[in-house]
Amino acid sequence: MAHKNKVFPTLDAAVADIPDGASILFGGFGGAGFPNNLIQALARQGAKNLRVISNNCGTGDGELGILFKNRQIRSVIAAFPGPGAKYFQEQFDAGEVELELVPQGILCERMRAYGAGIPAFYSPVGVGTEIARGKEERSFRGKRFILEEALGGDYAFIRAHRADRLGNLVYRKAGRNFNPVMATAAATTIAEVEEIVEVGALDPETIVTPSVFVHRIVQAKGQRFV
Amino acid sequence: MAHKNKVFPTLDAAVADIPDGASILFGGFGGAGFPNNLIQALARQGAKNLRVISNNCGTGDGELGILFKNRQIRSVIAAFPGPGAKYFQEQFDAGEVELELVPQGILCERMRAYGAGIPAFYSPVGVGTEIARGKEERSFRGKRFILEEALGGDYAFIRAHRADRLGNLVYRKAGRNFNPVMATAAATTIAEVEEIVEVGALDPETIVTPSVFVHRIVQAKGQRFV
Amino acid sequence: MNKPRLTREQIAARAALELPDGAYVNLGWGIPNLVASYVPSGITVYFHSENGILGMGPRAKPGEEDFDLVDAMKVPVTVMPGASFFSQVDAHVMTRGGHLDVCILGGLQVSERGDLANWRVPGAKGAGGIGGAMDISVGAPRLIVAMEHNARDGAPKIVKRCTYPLTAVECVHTVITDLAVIDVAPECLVLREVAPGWTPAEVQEQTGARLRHAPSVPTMVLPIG
Amino acid sequence: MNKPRLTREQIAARAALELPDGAYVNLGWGIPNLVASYVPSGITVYFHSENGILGMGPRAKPGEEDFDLVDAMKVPVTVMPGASFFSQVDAHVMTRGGHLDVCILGGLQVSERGDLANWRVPGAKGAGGIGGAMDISVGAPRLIVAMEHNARDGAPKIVKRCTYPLTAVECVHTVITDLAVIDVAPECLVLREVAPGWTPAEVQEQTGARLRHAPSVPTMVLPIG
Repeated sequence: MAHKNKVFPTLDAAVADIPDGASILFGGFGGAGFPNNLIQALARQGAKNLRVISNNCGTGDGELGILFKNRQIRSVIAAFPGPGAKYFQEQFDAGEVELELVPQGILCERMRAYGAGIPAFYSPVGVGTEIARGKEERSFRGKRFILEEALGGDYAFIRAHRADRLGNLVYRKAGRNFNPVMATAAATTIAEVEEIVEVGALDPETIVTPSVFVHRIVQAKGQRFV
Repeated sequence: MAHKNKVFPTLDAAVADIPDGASILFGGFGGAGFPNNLIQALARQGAKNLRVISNNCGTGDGELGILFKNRQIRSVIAAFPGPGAKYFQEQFDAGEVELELVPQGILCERMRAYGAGIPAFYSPVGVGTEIARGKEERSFRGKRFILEEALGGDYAFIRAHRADRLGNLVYRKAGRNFNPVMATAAATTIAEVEEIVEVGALDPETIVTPSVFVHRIVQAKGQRFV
Repeated sequence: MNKPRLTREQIAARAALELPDGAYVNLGWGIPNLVASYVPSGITVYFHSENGILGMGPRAKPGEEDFDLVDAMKVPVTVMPGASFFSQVDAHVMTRGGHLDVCILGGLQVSERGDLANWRVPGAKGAGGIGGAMDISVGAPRLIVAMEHNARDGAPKIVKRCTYPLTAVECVHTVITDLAVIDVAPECLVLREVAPGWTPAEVQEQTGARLRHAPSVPTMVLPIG
Repeated sequence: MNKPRLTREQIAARAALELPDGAYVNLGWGIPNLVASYVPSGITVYFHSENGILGMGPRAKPGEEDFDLVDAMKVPVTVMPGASFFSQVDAHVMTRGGHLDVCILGGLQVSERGDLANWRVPGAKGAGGIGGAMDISVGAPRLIVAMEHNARDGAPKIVKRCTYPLTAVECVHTVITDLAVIDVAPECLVLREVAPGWTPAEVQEQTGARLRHAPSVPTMVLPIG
């Protein structure tokens, strides 16, 4: 989507307009590729009643932890909340936050479908398990599948290694994880990056997320909150 | 999939076992990224009654043209057979070859679904057109969609720029096109490449098709049949 | 009606004025393909090609062609700084997923509710071919059809209902022809501009569906003569 | 039954013998994760991690960790020559699409028809978590479960029907435990090997489902003591 001047001067400016009740996708897996600086900015900004899509639910105060600690999150869709998700687990046990558990690959696939204009697809994953509850089941060629619907959000918070000023992104090693697909599945994708380079500095062959998927870029060098 | 010694010594050896009646996906678009050398080898090999999936149906004797000329193809699934597909058009007009026309993005998506273990998905493309004939229609959130099924094959013939000896592939510019998705959608993927390099010579960040999707590699330098 | 009409280049030039600064744009075959040459100065747009290019530049100069770098019409092109290459799958994530801003396609017929027919003339010989037009039409947040107002035999191409095989239903937002700029509104077609020398009534006469318009309809301002 | 059983390392070492040369392999949490250390010499396998790595090598040495290069358990690892990085989406195209050769997961229960339960103990506190196990189980052309034969309270983990929440149905091909190697055949479980010192009857006694076997069942050959 067309956005002139995608580069934002500060983290706080990049998240300033996020309203209460927004749905937000958060990249990151296993400590790598988390948009930790954007998360901290959102904690400062204070938006509440957030609906969150993320592989996990924080590690102590780190990653999503601070947003749970601040009680900014109302519901979460996740594959693996995680034993380190202290604040989430407390609020979950107290019935204060809703959780939808989704198999990790289906979490990916539902977001990809959203980004690709596909409303729903049949999945072999979770057939015969509690994941299938309430879902339509159907057979193709003698095998059982369940219907899964696309999943997107108002915003995606992602972390990349480098961006050019148009929003083309490259990632670093396993920091890629959920970030590229989330970039395609939100109305507004906000990328924090280690470094912003001039247009033309990235090799067109090696760009992982083309600029069309990125709407805001903000530089956030080397901070790690794990 | 595990295949030791993926590197084949000749084009002819790489296609030697393809039986009559095989279904084959062929990469390439707009003259770029066609596995022309493998196609020529298949013409020499002579397998017949082939079921073919390809964006187009050849340009004169080039690309798939030679296989139509030799009457090796029984049916084809394509997005744009093309005005230059002389032999195909003759045989189509004479009722000698079957055609299923598929919108280009849905051709991509059906192959991606196959490679991703998804048997079917709902698509907004072709709703209300002749593409929708015979297909289930269904609404999601007030919009109309049709059901599209996954599409794969026994073999994929693809063209890449460079391979390492494990089968990791990189492409060149718009030569990428259908090749990466086809690599995921066939039981046996055969890649012809400009150059084979040692394992470790390709940057892990820039590999487009990981080695797991590639089963045979054959070097075919700089031949172009357009 | 033998009054002069816009040339194909003029249609393209008028269509180019619809592009917002910073837009990601796909151009179809025919007149739309000419639009790239008329992007207003001061405006930057990024051209998408469904074979896996974003940031496509002008055609390659003779002698400088790279046949691995072609557009969807097989023409050797160039890329601009900031371009990227990707697969055909990802190219259509962009089209179908609604990530591009504006797509401009050619047309055989457009109906009053915005249906588009642009891939096949009924009864034509041969297999026909769909290409990427259906994916592009369905996904485009803003779809402009740039075409002649009438077929060679004079038949209107803007019609109540398409009689040609459809590309997509209710997808067209604006039609730009050699006679007019017409917007597809929820309940009707709205005549936004007429070609120089043409009146709304004359344009209506060439059109197979009812056009609504304000009491006064501006004349197109064309960047090229 | 207080006879000695295999150690977790021995289970892993036995499981490693199931890997064909050149295989693409995903290893789950727990005992499966130990398998990487026991790949027989002369055999090359390529380890997949669902966070987007193919060709994962050993854990990083202390002081050489790169926290952008971690496995699915968050442990800093290395990569082998020929490795590639990709997205979590593509990582699961590999799992669910059936492109890996062998996956080895831990288990809480395996049923006689090959159902696997491995993600949640009923009544356990907290939200639980599925992770990638469901996608991996469904897609694996060959799924091996490596686990202890009995739970801590002695209850058999190989059962007629799983009572724990399922990960996937009819997905397990082979179970390797501290007592036995058992294949899931179309109509029954087949006892392929027993641990040193154990008889088929003794293994049956520890098992919650009927095991069939040939008149003589070989004893596991273990590469490590």
